[in-house]
Amino acid sequence: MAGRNRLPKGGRVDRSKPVSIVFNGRTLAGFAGDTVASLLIAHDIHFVGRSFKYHRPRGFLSHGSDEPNALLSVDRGPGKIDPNNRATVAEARDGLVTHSQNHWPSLEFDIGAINDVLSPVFVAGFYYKTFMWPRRFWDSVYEPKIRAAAGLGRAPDAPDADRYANRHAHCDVLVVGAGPAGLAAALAGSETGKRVFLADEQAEMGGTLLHDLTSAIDGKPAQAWVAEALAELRSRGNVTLLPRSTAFGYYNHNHIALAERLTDHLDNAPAHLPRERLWQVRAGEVVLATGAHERPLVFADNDRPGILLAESVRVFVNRYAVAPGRKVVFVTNGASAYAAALDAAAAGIDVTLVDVRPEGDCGPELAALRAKGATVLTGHTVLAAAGTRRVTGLAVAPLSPAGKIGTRKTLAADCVGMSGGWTPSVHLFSQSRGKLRFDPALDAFVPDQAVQAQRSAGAANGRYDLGEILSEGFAAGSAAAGGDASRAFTATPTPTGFSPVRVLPTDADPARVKAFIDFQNDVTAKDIHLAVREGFESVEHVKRYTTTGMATDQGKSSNMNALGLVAGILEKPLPAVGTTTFRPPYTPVTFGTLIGPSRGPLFDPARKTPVHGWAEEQGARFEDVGLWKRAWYFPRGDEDLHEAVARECAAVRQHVGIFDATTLGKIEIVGPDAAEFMNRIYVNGWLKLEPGRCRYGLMLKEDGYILDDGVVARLAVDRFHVTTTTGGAPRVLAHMEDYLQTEWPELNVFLTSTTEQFAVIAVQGPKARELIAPLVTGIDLANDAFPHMAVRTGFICGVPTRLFRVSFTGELGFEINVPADYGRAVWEAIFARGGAFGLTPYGTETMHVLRAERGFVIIGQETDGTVTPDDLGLGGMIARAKPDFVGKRSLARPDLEAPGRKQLVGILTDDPTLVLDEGAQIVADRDQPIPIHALGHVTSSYWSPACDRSIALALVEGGRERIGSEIFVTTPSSFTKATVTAPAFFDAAGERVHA
Amino acid sequence: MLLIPCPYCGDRPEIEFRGGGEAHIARPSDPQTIDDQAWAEFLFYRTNPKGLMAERWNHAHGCQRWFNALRDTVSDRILESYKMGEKPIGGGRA
Amino acid sequence: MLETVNRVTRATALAATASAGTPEIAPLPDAARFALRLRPALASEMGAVAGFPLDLAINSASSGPRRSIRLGPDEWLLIGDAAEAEAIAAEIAQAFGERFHALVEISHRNVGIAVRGAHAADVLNAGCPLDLAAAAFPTGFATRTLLGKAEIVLIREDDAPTYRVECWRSFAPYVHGFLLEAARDFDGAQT
Amino acid sequence: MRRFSLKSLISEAFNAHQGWERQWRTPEPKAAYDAVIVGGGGHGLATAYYLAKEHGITNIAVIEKGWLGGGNTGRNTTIIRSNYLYEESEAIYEHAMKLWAGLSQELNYNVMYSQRGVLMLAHNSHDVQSFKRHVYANRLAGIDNEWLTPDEAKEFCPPLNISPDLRYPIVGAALQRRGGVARHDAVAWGFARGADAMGVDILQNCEVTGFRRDAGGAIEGVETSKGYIATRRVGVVAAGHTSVVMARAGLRMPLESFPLQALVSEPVKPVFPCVVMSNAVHAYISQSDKGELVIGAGTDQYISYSQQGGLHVPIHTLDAICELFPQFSRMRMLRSWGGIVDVTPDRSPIIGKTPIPGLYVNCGWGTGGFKATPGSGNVFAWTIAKGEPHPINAPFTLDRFRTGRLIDEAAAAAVAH
Repeated sequence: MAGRNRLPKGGRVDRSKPVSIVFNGRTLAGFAGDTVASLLIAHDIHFVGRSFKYHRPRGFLSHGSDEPNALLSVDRGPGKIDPNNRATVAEARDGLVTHSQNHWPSLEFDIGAINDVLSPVFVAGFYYKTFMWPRRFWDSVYEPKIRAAAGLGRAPDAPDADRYANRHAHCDVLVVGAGPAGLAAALAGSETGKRVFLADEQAEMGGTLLHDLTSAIDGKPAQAWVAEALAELRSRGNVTLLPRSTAFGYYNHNHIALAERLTDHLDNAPAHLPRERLWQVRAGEVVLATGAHERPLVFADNDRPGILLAESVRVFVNRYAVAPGRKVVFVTNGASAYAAALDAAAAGIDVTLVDVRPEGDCGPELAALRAKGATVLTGHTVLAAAGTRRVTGLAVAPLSPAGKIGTRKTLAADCVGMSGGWTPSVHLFSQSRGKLRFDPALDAFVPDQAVQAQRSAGAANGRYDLGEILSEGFAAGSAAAGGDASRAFTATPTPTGFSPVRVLPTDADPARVKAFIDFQNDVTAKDIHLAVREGFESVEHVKRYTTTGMATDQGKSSNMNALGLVAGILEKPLPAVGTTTFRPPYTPVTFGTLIGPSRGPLFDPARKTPVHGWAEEQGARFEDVGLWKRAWYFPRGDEDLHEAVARECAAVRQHVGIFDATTLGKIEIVGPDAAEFMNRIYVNGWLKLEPGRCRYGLMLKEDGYILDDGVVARLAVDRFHVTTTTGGAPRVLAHMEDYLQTEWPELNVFLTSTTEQFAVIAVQGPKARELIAPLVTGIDLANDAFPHMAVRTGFICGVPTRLFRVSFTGELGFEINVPADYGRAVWEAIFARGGAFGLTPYGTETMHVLRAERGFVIIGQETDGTVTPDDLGLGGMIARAKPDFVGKRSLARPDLEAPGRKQLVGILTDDPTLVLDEGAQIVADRDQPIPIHALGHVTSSYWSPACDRSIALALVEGGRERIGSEIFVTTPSSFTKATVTAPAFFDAAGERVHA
Repeated sequence: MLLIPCPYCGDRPEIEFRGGGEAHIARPSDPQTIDDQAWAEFLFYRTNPKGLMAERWNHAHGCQRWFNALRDTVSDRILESYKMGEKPIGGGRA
Repeated sequence: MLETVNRVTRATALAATASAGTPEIAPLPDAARFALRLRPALASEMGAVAGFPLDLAINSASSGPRRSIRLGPDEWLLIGDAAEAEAIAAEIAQAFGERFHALVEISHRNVGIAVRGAHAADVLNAGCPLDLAAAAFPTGFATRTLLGKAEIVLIREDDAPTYRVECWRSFAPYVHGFLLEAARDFDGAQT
Repeated sequence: MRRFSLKSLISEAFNAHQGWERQWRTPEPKAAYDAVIVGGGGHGLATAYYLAKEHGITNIAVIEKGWLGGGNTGRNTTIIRSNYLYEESEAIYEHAMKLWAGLSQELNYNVMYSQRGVLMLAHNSHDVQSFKRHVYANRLAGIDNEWLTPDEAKEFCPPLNISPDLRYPIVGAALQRRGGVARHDAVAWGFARGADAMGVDILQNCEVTGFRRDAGGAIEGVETSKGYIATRRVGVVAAGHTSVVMARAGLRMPLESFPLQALVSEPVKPVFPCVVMSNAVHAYISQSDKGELVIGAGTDQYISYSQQGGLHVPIHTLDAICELFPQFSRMRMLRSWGGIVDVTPDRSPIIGKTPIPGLYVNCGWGTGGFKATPGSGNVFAWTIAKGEPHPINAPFTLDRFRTGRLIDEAAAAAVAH
């Protein structure tokens, strides 16, 4: 059974496609084309939710995306549950499961409703005035209660099972809104072949024409005209139609974001389809044809279920063929509600209309409605609504021209359609930073100056007559496409008479009744009065103090009523109290839509080296370094980190180890001025470095602090192979390019990143030479022919290589650069020979330990952006004779030369088995009162197999003078005593590398 | 997202670019000869104007060239862009 | 010679299998690649080098076995046959002689992926912010840009259309995965 | 000033709340004041409050171009914490933290300071080293900050995804239990109400257009859109517009102003118990008392006074939020906005004298100023009252950019404010 309020005929629902949905456990039948709202109304269900603060029963206010009350939780299956869906937007599809929200234990009986009784206390901002005693009670007692009461629906608790898509798109003309103005604009804009996008938030295009049964355009019924217009647009290859697509954000330089809904409305959505797609459109021109929103009227208990906007009653009757009530009273201050009343009467609904305007101010619509036999009370006001869970009637009274209220009478009603006039939907215009202008006749803000390439048309621009709307839309579309075509449409005239009234006159004490301004947030007229009384005079203040306009409808139904009321209280013209600035999004957008595919493996690229797969097969554990995954250590059996690292370290010191150094940044610096460029970028000198030799280089930021370091090889007079830290690679190249292009364009040098051209295999340890010798051709590996810090080119395993003899471990070592695709094969060839030499793969942790034993620093670990070369004891590297290099001047600033700077030292704990925490703080005396001044901190700390004890590096104030002295270091529970030493613990003379 | 006119590649989306802050702050030719305050002003002090601003951009994910642009920091409208070493014509783009 | 006799085998970053769907997403075979940098004046003077055109407009690509893509005023990406890498390097060095230029081999730095057929532009536009319509991005147009969170070089090679996506080696799995994910929108779509 | 209390609230309930007074006056400017504060945000109002309360200087005007509290005070994500690295920073943020603890009672205005804990996630070994450095440094300063294992972090914040399969798995966390959030508007209103009650004139919709200086170059007054106001002491607390105001005094500043974006979700029932920050993936999230998830995004990369950034900035943050909390992918963004933040080269504020006698400045709070509001106003009031910095703000001079004695929390910690 399709519901007792389903009208026997008419509407745009597909009666041949029955669907059924579940609401609070009840299965209800409807038709394809229904929204959840129209389907519920068909079954005479209006009471569908509880308000935010007072938990008052609420029904539908509107028929669209401005709905503040009817928010349901929707269950589309596992991982597809989400709260706060507007019943007036959600399309009914077979098997859809919905629940009402914000009540306990049930919608009908809700404990929270006590708030409505206590509402005299819970006025605007009451929480600022109390809950302050006792002091600790706020977050332990009061706040949890307030939070539990607030919050509407429940957040999903399972990962989202849907997928989402993203699309960047460009067009010449983007038309937002496919009502009469938008359709006309799209027709005109696409005539000359320009790329036109037409987007509309609704499932069906046509806007208000979809529920207009009486107007004709160019002699055709409105809906026939819509069908023809859409057919015409579809036939044009240069037009893209985007239904179910809400333009929610208007950003700089005509960048507009749309959310397209693709599957929520489908009975069986194909698995491959995304649920929603974010369109990021860059438009040459934009036409905003976003229509207007009808305003509620403000009177006592105007929030009762069954009280809707007048136009919404018309939409439910005409478009969805459901009767929101059988006895409907319309209340209005203008002509538009008469059309709704006429259509309702035509559908066989008992209609009464109450017009606040005196008889004389009403237009021909009055006679037209009376002619249909409907009762029309002009010059009447509404004093209050009756009923709690459903409106049962309206108390009305005559209003004398002097404003005197006559004797009240009650009109029985099971539905009320109210109309307080119209508010052009200027949200997107305002987001685009367009300036608004107040139009007193319309009693509304309308677009004034556009700031971006954009124009508004139709109701969004304050035009309410159908013919004018169509002509304006057409002209706007043509102009947006660079033309100047205009077209006059013959359309049925639209009665637009209207006299502004917001708060209906009443004889009740306004301070004691609840006349709602913001329905969802339970902001009443008296709350606004209170805010103004307390000195909150700007709209922004009133908004923040009362929370009016801050609900999920973003104030679409409440802003103008709030503004008008504040202006009225202050007796200022409405524009003087300002308008609230509109922020994206126009309607709420799921996070999923915004992030699109950026989840799981596509959240962030995971960079892996050519050897990564091999390391995985060996059971390596990996760590994140920037975007890279690096092999951290290679556990054998059930070794933990420390056991594995101890074994790996010993292997390198005694035999030989193999390490994947591919992630180090590499930059090829080529040109006759290459050495001069190096001289200006690095602190050291490069002119004298001979081809075939390597040098450790250090570079500063202009502020004098260390930026990065690395070994640099001079391959030829005009060619350097620079290496950087793994994380620093992009930063360093950008730094170099900046100086080259903007400061020294005269230098004949070019920079190219070769980081990923090469796989880099470090072979380190006493047996390194023996291990690789047979695989290497074209290079004499003999110690004197190929000394430490030299580079040679030749072949390994038949593959061209740049072979570096360098060491970051303190052992004899080579770094084998081969073209990346050969990396794994060369690695495996070396590994295959390794057995006899005790070859052991090692990871970054072992690398860190080995270099720390030698006192080699790691930029980003020993340094933190506030460290100079001298702080690290590397002052000697600075070629002071050079007239200038990046950062040189800053090194001469007072504080960088001041005594007592933190300097790199070694730390040996009295207890050799104790491994300090990296980041542990160092103090002179553990027994000082708090706050204790820290001399510095531990930058690196490990168990050293070579020293058979713990070692640490640290930055300590005046550290070099403190060598030999005692200090204290923080431990998780306390302090421990330690001695300051030189920052090298093994082979301090550095002889082993020359083996 | 801004639409930035690269002098080499034409209008491109902002995410292809890296901002470089205020333009035309020349690095002193002989930094060693200027005092600490003057050096500090070169390093750190900025006009940070509310209104028209000449700023540096690098088309990092495009041609990778540095260039300058004139932008209004209130409307964010970009009037023109020009190559390193060039001067703005000050007219603004059509 | 030894180098060829003992040479170990290459392992590319992506398996060579193309996707079945529309558009087709196919990792491309190895190629010889070079980054060539030189002053614009010299480029116009030379016109071409070793069969690689140099006097192209910025953001355009040549066709043929030896293709150059001009990515900026002084930057060219050269793509040739993988087997010719050493020959190309030698020819170019010879052609320039002492004249200032920078040639750096990046054959292994980059990975190529073809995106071909209906909806190819739509799939790319899932992550590429540029206007890929033929009017704005015609065949022969090429530029460095972004695909999601990865930098790519994008070349439109023909009107199928076929696009060539070049990215750095370690980004290839991300770029390939991104394209496959975006292509799911068109599973079963009419071609 | 009529005191707020449950008693007064209930008695007014029976009086239909007709008896409440204005929370602050709307006075006409006087010809002269003992001190003028330029900027009616939280820091400026707090400065005026403490000048009156602790230094007896009540003949003060707070000059605000727009509406009080309408700038960054009402646009931030309200995170409050004091677990900074350097002793200078620890001192000023902890000073603020101690004032926060009693602020509602001090102001007789419930600012809803909620010590629900601030949890900073570590995703790699660099984070671990950096956060432990903070934990130990804070211990020496007597500031609470503890190191948690991933399991302990999950226990403290159940929605957290600590799976090792995350792109950047959570390897630990630092927790400051006293950290939390507060109701930003109430802070501005509370200080305004308190200052007003002691006689401070709050001049809204009044813009400073220039400065007058005497023969000696010292400040003798300010030109405003409501006329000239004589005063020998001016404190500029104009956040993102500091460069603009200081330019009218002929001073350039080491500042750049960027749009900082934030957003909230639709309100839902309590689901998120604390504040979580993850600098590595750029995510800052908490849940307001109203039920909205409050999410801090990043700054745009260009200088702008437009309070409007690009959509890609919040998207970047939401990527990370949904990676850490995949169940939030179906939540909806309700509102997004931008504020203009003034950023110094070392990301630390400038609080103190300027080269112009009588002109003081309090700026450069960047993305983290809200948490310092009471402490900042308190020491700035001292500085203006005594003509010399309080020991706590003494290190935060303008001169540090000449000497190089920077307080670089960002460089040192890689932790956003």
